[in-house]
Parts: sequence; structure tokens; C-alpha cells
Amino acid sequence: MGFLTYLINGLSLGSVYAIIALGYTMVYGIAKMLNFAHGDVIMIGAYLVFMTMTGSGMPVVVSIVISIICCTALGMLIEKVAYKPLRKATNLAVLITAIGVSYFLQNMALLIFGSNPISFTSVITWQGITLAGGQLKITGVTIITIITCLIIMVALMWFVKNTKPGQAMRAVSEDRDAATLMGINVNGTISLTFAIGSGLAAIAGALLCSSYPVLTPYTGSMPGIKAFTAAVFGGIGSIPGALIGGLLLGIIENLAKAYISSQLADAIVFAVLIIVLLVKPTGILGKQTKEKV
Amino acid sequence: MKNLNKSTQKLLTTIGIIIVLYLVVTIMEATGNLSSLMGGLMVPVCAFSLVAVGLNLCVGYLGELSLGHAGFMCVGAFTSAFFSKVFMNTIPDVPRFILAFIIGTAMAALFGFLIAIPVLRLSGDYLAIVTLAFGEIIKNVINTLYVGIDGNGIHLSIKDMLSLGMEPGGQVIVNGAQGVTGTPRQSTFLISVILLIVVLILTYNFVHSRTGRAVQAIRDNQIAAETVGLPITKYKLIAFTLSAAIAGLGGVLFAHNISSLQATTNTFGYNMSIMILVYVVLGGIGNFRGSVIATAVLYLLPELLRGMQNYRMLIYSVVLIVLMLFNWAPGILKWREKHGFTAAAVTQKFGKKKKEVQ
Amino acid sequence: MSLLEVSSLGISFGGLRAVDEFNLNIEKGELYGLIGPNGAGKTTVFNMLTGIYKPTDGKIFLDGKDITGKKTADINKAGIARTFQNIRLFGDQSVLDNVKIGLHNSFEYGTGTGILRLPKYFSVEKEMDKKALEILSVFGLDKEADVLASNLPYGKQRQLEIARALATNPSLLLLDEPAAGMNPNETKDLMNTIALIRKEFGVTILLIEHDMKLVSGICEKLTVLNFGRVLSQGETSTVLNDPEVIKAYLGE
Amino acid sequence: MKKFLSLALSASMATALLVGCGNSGNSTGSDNVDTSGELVWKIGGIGPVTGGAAQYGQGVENAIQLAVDEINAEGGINGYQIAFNFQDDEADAQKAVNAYNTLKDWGMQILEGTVTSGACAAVSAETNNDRIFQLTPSASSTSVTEGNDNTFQICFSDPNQGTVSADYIADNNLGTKIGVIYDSSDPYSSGVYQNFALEAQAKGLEIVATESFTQDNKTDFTTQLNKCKSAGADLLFLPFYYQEGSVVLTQADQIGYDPVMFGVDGFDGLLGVENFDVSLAEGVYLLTPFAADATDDATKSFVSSYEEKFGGTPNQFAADAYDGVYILKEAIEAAGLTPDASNEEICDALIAQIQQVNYNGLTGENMTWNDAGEVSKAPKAVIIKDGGYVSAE
Repeated sequence: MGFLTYLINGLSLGSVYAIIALGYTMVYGIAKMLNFAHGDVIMIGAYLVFMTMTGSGMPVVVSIVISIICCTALGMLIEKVAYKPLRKATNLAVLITAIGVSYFLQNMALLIFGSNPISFTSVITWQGITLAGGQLKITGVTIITIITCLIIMVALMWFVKNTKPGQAMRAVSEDRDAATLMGINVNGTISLTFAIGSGLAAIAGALLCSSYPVLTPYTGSMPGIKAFTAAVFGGIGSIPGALIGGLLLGIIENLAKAYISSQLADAIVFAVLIIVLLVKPTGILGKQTKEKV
Repeated sequence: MKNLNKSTQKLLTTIGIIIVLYLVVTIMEATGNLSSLMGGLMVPVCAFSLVAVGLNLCVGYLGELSLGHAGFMCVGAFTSAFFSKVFMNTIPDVPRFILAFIIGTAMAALFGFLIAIPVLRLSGDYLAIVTLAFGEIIKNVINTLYVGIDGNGIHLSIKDMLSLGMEPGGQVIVNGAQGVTGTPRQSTFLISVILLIVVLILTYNFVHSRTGRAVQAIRDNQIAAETVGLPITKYKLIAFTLSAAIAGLGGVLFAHNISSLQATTNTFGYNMSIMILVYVVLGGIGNFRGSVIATAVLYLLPELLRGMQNYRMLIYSVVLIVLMLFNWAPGILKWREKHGFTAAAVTQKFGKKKKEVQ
Repeated sequence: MSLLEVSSLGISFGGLRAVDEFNLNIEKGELYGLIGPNGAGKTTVFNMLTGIYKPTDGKIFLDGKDITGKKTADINKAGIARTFQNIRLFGDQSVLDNVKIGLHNSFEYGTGTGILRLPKYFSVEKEMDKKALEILSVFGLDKEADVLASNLPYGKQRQLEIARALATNPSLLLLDEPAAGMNPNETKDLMNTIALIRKEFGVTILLIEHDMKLVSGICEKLTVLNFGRVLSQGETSTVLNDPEVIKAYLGE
Repeated sequence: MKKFLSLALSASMATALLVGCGNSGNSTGSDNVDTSGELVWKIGGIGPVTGGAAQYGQGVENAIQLAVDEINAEGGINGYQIAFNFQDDEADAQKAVNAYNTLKDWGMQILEGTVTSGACAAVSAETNNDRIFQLTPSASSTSVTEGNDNTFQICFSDPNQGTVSADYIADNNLGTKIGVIYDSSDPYSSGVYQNFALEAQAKGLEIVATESFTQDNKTDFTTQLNKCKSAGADLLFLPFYYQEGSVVLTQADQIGYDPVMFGVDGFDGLLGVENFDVSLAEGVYLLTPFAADATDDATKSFVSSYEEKFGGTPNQFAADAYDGVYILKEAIEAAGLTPDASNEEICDALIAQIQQVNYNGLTGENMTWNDAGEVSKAPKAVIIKDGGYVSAE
């Protein structure tokens, strides 16, 4: 029974990673940049949900919608101000700017919301299900997170495959120059990607803080890095890869804590990541690209 | 100066600037005009400059993005601090400090080498994430590392202090998350400056040597490099190891300037790795002088913003973003060219002034 | 004994048979042409000869030594150098350094010697500079030794690539469409250069080319590839008059 | 292009140096005067006000400010006003030294800080060297005071807490099988754990599970909790801060695990976490010298003026810091010092004097200090009942 419990813990943590990783992977796939500020947009999203829901007593759905709208706008604004001018510069330049944006958001939040931790009220009131005569418990948050994650994943895949803007995204991710020649609005497509990624961040923020109910201006940064790892794990740029990477990361982390050492859990997770990448250099579902000679 | 090519001239001016700055600071200190803050910042600036130079060797010349260089700094810092503390009373100061440098640098190089073997099979962002992973592993393991010494020799544990099984009276040198405290403080500004200059010369030599050319050839075009007979792995390994060693050297300098050493995310974790990458990118990829200058400026900036109280880190982040845009955004570069804000225009102005003075 | 002996060389990518049953014998000192329509597998043959692709079947012998499946760098050391259809220079380095990288294996000093600038560094570097300038002067590039390789005009970049390949002191030089993108005058210069390097460096040459004038002008023997198979092989004049070849080139 | 950058950067560096010079002008000598030209006490503080540990540093900064304002309104210490300057260290040792140097330039005579142990150890080596008296409100590690005769703690030390906790648990039979969860990347947490484990051994307590987490891995504690649960632990010893504490309590509730929870002084502040469901904290033991809802007048007035001025409930760090200023006041008054004394004179006088002080404050009665820099106050176990602290004795 112990093993199953740990597995479910892992699944629960992994589903949160997965939902954050989706945002990372979307942006990486299309804009080819590591958006280090993604974790901090999540934090902003969580604060927004907290303020509207717990602070102003709005219904859960309304507050999440408000948070999604605000985060989407924030994401587009960040993209426009900080990333777009660097579109043609080296990838590293954008990476550094993203780090700057990340610091900015953290310190802005510190000034606005203060440093005191906030205990986040779960957006999900359902207690979950109990199996095997009370021995196994799967919390409502876990179930909802996994379901949300699956829905978002399927929706994203459908969107990318079947809609015009989605196809434009694929074209831009394959070959930006060719896409430009085909008359695709590359800037618009990238903006759209950021909008979607940041909107997802709002949902991720609400779910992250529902599972792990402490909210500070630095809440987003570590899960952000972990989720980024998860995205690479699954093959960055791949939408189902983010889900698989996230879940695996969560499970490995929890099993490592349970059976090897809770002190060294981080080291073990990263070691597994390294091994996976050595065997499959582009992640589990990543596409292998070879230079043409 | 006639026979020297441009890059040699550049190296010499860089060294000149460093020496002049060193003299200025020393004179200010001697006359009591140097603030304690500035005085205290000199060694860390040099230490981080070294790490930035090391990383720049990796990013600029090997052409691979590493997000784990704080890990090598960490290895250098902890191994040398450990050594210095163990032999604090048995070896005289000067030879011990020299040995500490050798040990710290060599251990960082060893780690760099071992990590490079698997890592260099990857490329691009995947390589970056694996170096990040290694950096985090190093930090995590050092946080759970307990090393003590008693009558029976060295005890080691990666669980907790109790499992060291020490005799009473034994000394715990590395105490897990509490790190190493009481390292002798031997790093001085003079030593730091000498090291920095030596490293700048050596890296310059490296870049302009047979091996350095091979490394850059691999960066520019790996397939072509193979077809002219360059053993790719060997040279990548050499460059990465060297890069790690320099970072380790910076770590030794850092460790012997502070009496309390802990492996936290901000000192030796990914945050620091990223910070150093910021120095490198802002100073110019492949530009060692730029790395040193950018480190100095960006490290000093938040300290000089202390007057801004709570707004200081916010301002710092804004400055960072603006600087990046100013130096990298194609649109802004074009604007600068149009309005004479380019290097050429500015140096011209400077040059003219100089002549007038003479 | 032939310099290069290739027997039943073949490679598949996934299910696709890109080159099949490829045989080739090149004698020392020959200038050999490899021609064929686009997509016939010519560059793939080059890639197999230089170890960039590992052939699925067949054997490659250079000077009697089996080099099949060896690493690219080792094949270069064994004596094969090449150029690329899409030029691959070390763009951020000077023209001189490009050639000096080619000389890498002919001149030896350790990394430590280089970092510490021991006396050996200066003597070897001096010799390398001399040798590199010597090679560059053959191409008339010695005046541009300090120019960044990527700043050279296109034609000179092609020549520099040949110079770099020659610097590795090969017995066999593979040229992948050396005349691509050149105007008739430049092509003519190139033909002269090729003739010159044959004389100066005593190197055997295998080249891929589309320009029939160049091929018929300088190649002594030809192999024609079509759909990954050898269509015709032999003396240039015989091959070019082969009805199969004409058919393949003109389409029916 | 690049060159321009480096030129611009060098220019700003030159400016930086000049700014440095400018600062240094008023730092030399002991001209401890404020802007109006009067002699003042210059007390400095260091702690994290940005970064992950910001809430601890901000609490300390606010509380010192509060005490300083009160004392100044009453006429200062020995008739001299206090000037207070607080610097951010992001809980980083090197940054703390930088902050310390900044304060030195400002002319600091006495340091109340730093807040976190790792950073404090680095700074206390400096103050010891410069002979500046240092009183830390909350850095509890022994490495802070070891070898530094000028550094004193207001909070109880790690060994003290670990030992007292183990003793208390053993003496009161709170649990037979003990599970421990601690932060293995935090000096404070692992320090307390080490001493707890040592004493537990001595007292014959059975530790059935020792689990840990790190700063990079502090969102999910369910696995650690489950391990403790399946090991049959009926008491959990939790030596870490209340921020993580609130998560552990929530998650233990979610998995239906309800052992006796025993936190140390880091748990103080738990009830002040905004929006925290205090019913989860019901029955939690913790060691605290201070309770924000205590009914004595001193605490009440401190809490109300803190809330009024800065918003939010003060935590124990703040209370320690607040006491610290008054302790300094008492020691300085007893020594009869004036601000025109040199730093070394002040330092030596205070080292001697603080060992004579017997102070009653928010965080303890009859506090005295020994020459090792440790405070005598005994950690008191309290239990949370109905959303408030009740003495556990």
C-alpha cells in the first residue's frame, strides 16, 4: 500500500509540474526561448486568484477567469516590451532578458503583496476519493489537476492541429523564415503563444497553490525550474511530452524521497534527467534533428 | 605596439586598466578615502570576474551554454576551504594558501572533466539543462555532506552529523547545510588582482594557441572541424575542463574571503550560475574584458543602490532588462548607429580629446 | 594498387536505399569526376567516404588500408580531405587561422605549452605561419591572411576551403561542387587552380560537379550516379558518350 | 558596438568608485552626528528584506524601527537620540558582509543583526575583527558566537532548542515514536535537528523516521509525512519555519495523519500566516518566548503599535529584535556610555555590561547572558489552543 500512496503523491505533484511545463514547452516550441519568467507569471496568477476569491469573495470560476485575463495581458505585455525587440538577436540575449523580467516580477510582487506568506484557500473544495477502505486517499485537487492537465493538453493539440492560428504556430516552430515567406504573421503568432502560455500560467498558479498552499513572491520560481526540467525531460516543444515529463518527474521525485533519501531527492531527480538525456538526447518525446551535410 | 595585433593590444589595455584601478583603490585605501563597502567588494568582484571569464571560455569559445558553473565554483570553494581548515595549524599560511589554490582548482577541473564526458555528447539547450542539473546535484550533495576529523582520521557521511560516529573532541569541518565556518581569510585585493591578470593572460594564450584554434573551429563548424582531422571530444573536454578550473579558482578566492560558507541557491545554485551568465552575455560573448567589466558593474550595482532601500532589486532588474535591450536589440542598435551612440563614434570622440590634451 | 578502392558500398536511411552497390577505383594522381543528376547520391558517397555517414554495406580502402566506418577525424588523418557544397569555413577566424587549423595535425605542441607560451610555442607557431602562408600564396590569398573568413567574397571562400583541406596534407582530395555559384571566368580560374594544386601538392582529386565544361575539361575518368546506383564508369569521353548517361541527363 | 558597452560600463564603474569616495567622507572618525549636528547613537541592522527569507528580515527591521522611535520619543539613550539604518543581505553570507561594510561606512557603532545564521556567522567574524558590538535577534547557530566574544544572541541557540525540545518530549511523555522532518539545506533547521537527535539518544527517545526537505523542494511534504505515518510516528518534531510549517500541517490533514506536532521557535508566526486555517494548528506544540496574543501590557502595546505602523502581526523575530534595542539601551545606560566613545570602547564596555544585565522583555523574563554570548532564557513550550498560545506546563 505504501508504494501506491507514494505513487499517487508523485502523480499529484507531477500533474502540477505538467501543467506548468505546458506553458514552458509551448513558448519554447514556437519562440525558441526559455521563458524563465514563466514561474513568476504563475505566482502573479495565484495572487490574483487569492485576491479576487478570498479577498473580495468572488466565486472561484470568476476569479480564475479574471486571473487568466490578467495573466494573458501580462504575458503579452512582457513579450512586447522585453522579448520582441530581441527577436532577431541571439537566443542568449532573450534568455538573460527573461531572467531580468523574472527578477522584476518577483520584486514587484514583494513590494505590492509584501513578504509575509499567505495561506492559499484551495480553489477546489471537493475532498477527493478514498480507496481500499480508507488506506488510499486521492485528493480532489490531484484529480482535478490531472483532468485539467489532460483537457488542456488535448485542447492545445487540437488547436495546433486544426485551427488556422494553430497551424501558423506549427509553421513558425518548424521554420520561422519560411513561415514569414508564406505570409504568416510571425510576430502575431508568437504573441499569441505567449498569451496562451501566460493564460495557462494563471490556471497553473491556482492549482499549484491549491495543492501546496503557501504563497509568497518567490512561490513560482522553484516549481518553474522544476517544470522546465520536466519539459526538457519529456522533450521540450512537445505538448504530450510536457505531460509525460511532468508526471514522471513528480513520481521519480516522490519515490526517491520515499525509498532512497529525502535529502538527496533533488540530486536523484536531476541524475535521472541526465541519464534520460544521455540515452535520448532530445528528451522522451523530443524530435531528433540532424544537421544536413 | 606596432607589431602587436589588435587582440594583444586589447589584452594589454585590459591589464593596464586593471592595474590602474588597483593602484587607485590602493592609494584611496592608504589615504583613508576608500569606503569599507568598496574595499570589501573588491575581492568578491575579482572572484566572480574569474568565474565569468571561465564561463565565457565555455560560452564564447567552446560555444556551449553552461548553467552549472556555480557548481564548479562551489567545488573549488568547499574543497579549498576544507583543506585550509584542516591544515590551519599544521602548514604555514603562505604555502597552505598556495596549496589551497592548487587543490581547489584541480578539484573543480576534475569535476569539470568528469561532468564533461557525458555532457558534451549533447548540444544546445539540452546541454545547458544537463549542466544546470549537475550544478544542482553538486549543491544538493554538499548540503548533505558531513566531514569530520578526529583521532581516527576523516569521517564522511551524506546523512547527518550523528552518523559520522565521531569521537568526542573531534572537529566537524563540513557541517552539511551549515557549511564550513572559520576558513582563514587570506584573499586580498592584491592576490585577487594578480590572479585575475594571470588568468586573463593564460586564457588569452589559450585562445590563441593551437588548441584554442581547434576549439573555436569546433564551435564554428563541427563537421568541417572533423573533416580536417580535429578530435572533437578531446578539445571539447580540454576547453570545458579549463573553464571549470577557472571557475574553481574563483571559488577558492571567494571561500577565503568569507568566514562562513554555505551552498545555498543564491551562492552556489542555479541562481548564481544564471547571474554569472548574465555577466558574460552583457559583457559580450567571447569578450573576456567585457566579462570582467560587466561583473564589476553588475555586482556593484545592487550594492550602490542600497540607498534605494526596498526598491533596489526592482531597479536592478529594470536596469538589467534595459541594458540587454540597449546592447542586443537589433532595432535599438540601428537607432544607436544613426545617432552616433556606437562604439566607433564614442571612441572617436575620446580619441580626439586625448590628442587635444597632448 | 589503387589509392582508393570502394567496393559494393551502400547505405539506407530508414527504408530508403540512398546508395547501392557503389564501386570505385581511383589510381594515384588521377583527377576523377563523380557526376549525376540532383539527388543521385553523390554527396552521400562523399559523406560515407569521409565517415560522416556510416555505410550500411561495403568496404572502403585507402592505400590498401580499410577505413570503412572510421571516425571522420581519423579518415582525415589517413589521408582524405574534402570541401563542402555549402561552404563550411570557420567564419569567425582569420583566413590564416583557417589554414592553420588545417595544419593542426602536422605541427605538434601541447595545450600546456600553448597556455604558458613555452619556447616551443613560438618556434612551432612560426613554422605554421610560414607553411600556411605558403599554401595561401598558391591561391593568391596570402594578402588576405588577416581577413575574417566570413568576410571573403564567395569565390575566395571556396578557394580557402580547398586551401584548408590541402593543409591537412591529404593523399586524396574530395571537392564537392567546387564551381557551384561561380561565373564562367571564375570557373576557368578554378580549373587552373585545380590543375595547379595537382602539380604543387601531388594530390589525387575526386570531384562532384554539375558544370559539364569543367568536368569534360579536366577530369580523366568519370563515374555517373543515378538513383544511388552507378550508371556508367570509365574514361571521360567514353562515359559522356554513353547513351544511358545521355538519357539520364536529358531525360527521355 | 561591444566596445561602446565596455566604455559605458567602465564609465559607470568609475562613477561607482567616486560614489564610494563620497560615502567614505563621513565615515571616518567618530563624528557620530546626525544632520542637525547633534551626537547620536548609530545602530545598524542587517537581514533579508528581499529574497525567500524576506519576511524574517522585514519583521526585524520594522520592530527595531519601532523600538528606536519609542526610545527616541522618550529622550533617547543617556540623552542621545538613536539613528537606525537597516541593510538587506538576501540571507546570503557575502551580501551580509557587503551590507555590514555599508553600515560601517555610515558610521555604525552597534550592530543588531543579522537575522539568519549563515549570514550572521560571516558578519560576526567581521565585527569581532573591527571590534563592533553585535547582538543578533535570531541567528541561533553556535557558529555565530563561537570564537567571537563580541557577539550575543537574543534568541536561544540551536543546541539549547534541540536539547530542550527532546527533554520536554521525554519528560512529558508526549510521544514514544518520534518522526523528524527538517530542512537539510538550512543551517538553523539542521542545527536544531542535530542537537535534538543527540539529546533524544541520551534520553532514550526512539526516532523512527528522519525525513528532510530542501529549499528547492519545499512544496510537497506528503511523502515525508506518509513515511513518518507508516513508520508509526506518534509525534512529529518539526524544527523549521512557520511558512513551511503551515504547508506541513495542511498536508498532514489532507492525508489524515494526526500525530502530536512539535515545532521549535521557527513555528512562531504560524498563526499570523494570512488566511491560514488556524484549526489545523490546534494542539501544535512549539517553543516560543513570545506570543503575539499574550495579554501582558508590554506585548499588547508592542503588537498594537506594530500592527498600526506596518500592518500584519509581528512574529517572534520581530519581538526578539524589539527586545534587542531595549537590551542595548539598558546595557549602555548601565555602562554610562556616550556616543563619542570609540567603537572599541563601546564594544568592550557592552561585552562586560551585557553579562550583568537582567532583562525582562517580550521574549523572556530575567534574561541574562554568559560570556559565550548565549542568552539564559529557557525556551518555553506552548501549545496552540483555540487559535491562541497556552503555556504547556
